[in-house]
Amino acid sequence: MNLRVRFFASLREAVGRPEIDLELPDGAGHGDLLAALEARLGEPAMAALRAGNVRVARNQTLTDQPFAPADGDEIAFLPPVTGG
Amino acid sequence: MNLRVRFFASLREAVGRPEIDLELPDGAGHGDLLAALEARLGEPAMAALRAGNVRVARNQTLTDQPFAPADGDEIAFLPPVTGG
Amino acid sequence: MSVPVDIRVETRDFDPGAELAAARRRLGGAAGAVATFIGLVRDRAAPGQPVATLHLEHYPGMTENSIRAIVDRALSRWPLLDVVVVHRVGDLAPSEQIVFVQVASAHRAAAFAACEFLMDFLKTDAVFWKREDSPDGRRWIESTGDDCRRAEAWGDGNA
Amino acid sequence: MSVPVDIRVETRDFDPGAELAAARRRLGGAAGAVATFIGLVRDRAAPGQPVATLHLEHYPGMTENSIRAIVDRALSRWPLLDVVVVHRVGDLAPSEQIVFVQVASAHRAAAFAACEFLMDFLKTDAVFWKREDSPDGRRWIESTGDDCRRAEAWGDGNA
Repeated sequence: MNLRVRFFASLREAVGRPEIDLELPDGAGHGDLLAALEARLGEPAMAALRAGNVRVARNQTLTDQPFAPADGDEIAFLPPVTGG
Repeated sequence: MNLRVRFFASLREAVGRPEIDLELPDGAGHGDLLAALEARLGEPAMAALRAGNVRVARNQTLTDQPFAPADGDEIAFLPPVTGG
Repeated sequence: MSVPVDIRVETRDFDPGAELAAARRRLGGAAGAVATFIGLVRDRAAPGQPVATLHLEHYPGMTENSIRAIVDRALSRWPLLDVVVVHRVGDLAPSEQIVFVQVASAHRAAAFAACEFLMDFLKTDAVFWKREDSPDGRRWIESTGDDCRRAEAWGDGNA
Repeated sequence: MSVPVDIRVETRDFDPGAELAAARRRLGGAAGAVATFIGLVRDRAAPGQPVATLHLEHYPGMTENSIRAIVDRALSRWPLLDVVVVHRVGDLAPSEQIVFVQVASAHRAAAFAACEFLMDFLKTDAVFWKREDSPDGRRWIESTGDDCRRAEAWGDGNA
């Protein structure tokens, strides 16, 4: 399955890019997604993504972790928001 | 002493004019003012001015009645206000 | 430091965009919040009761002073940076603008509170008289009980 | 009857006067109250801390949806007639306009309350990220405790 993973604001800066595309084997789970991300991004970036205040959106809707990724998913890592 | 007496909104309509000038003898009191008004305006108009919700301003400041009029005073009869 | 306060009672219409632009020219970089209220003439006073025209009357001088007294109370309660109050008088048709209040402050809580405070007391304490002229006749309006309760709720002891 | 709701996230500046004029064209004669809030970029985040530029980032699509969810909560609480929310993104200098909320209703209580509600939840729930770029460096901002308390005070269970 193919996924797009996006990083915003401070996480984009920590990762060093706004998004990456991942290819995971069919049937891959949440742990496989994180492992693939870690392989691509390295540990310092992964530490930022794992911070307690980081929320994850799946296809633009906030989601709890773990979740089962599906082909075509857009996964986004969001630091705490501040509007207005 | 010379006074100007002004009437606003519903009271202007009740009196039939926006203002009148009154000449009172020096030393005239509040009762003399009301008597002079009644002589000029007649009873139906005076009844409107005497209504419990009418406030009186003296020189553009709300005042309690009775008060002692002074030469040059501008006395205004104000129905209940409604702004905004 | 004196806060700019602009109070006007006019027959002509006002331009909220121009009022904001003027305030922004006066404001320094400390202002983070501008709260604004625009009152429009509604097309009915009560259900099923058409209103052709709203007629507003004021007492030149005393009316402006009554608004200034309300603004001064707001200034004593909140750290405001700029205040504009424009109130129209004369004959107004439905959907026309009737009153404008604009308050700037560093933060939004003060701007919102002061703007609402000013409107509440404009309704009850400012020297204006409003008459509805409809096909059914003319009727002078008094402040509603709701208006008085809103003003009293500020606990200012002046309502 | 569907209430007109206009939500926009844009880099370009907005014109509050034009937004009001557009809303007045949409509004019927039932509207008596328009409450508006304009957020400006303040020239300092904390005393003595200069801010050169505010950088705002969003998640296209999700951000608009997050604002729509806030507006829908306001629509379910108050009888609103028209809602506009414009939020800028990109680089903003001090004194620039950053956010605009405009709410029309029949009466002012609902317009004021809904306008403040929208601003409170835009601060805490809308998907934006704000970075202060000053001569001292860059700093991503988080919602203040005060912002979160204000949002929670609405008792909406969603803060």
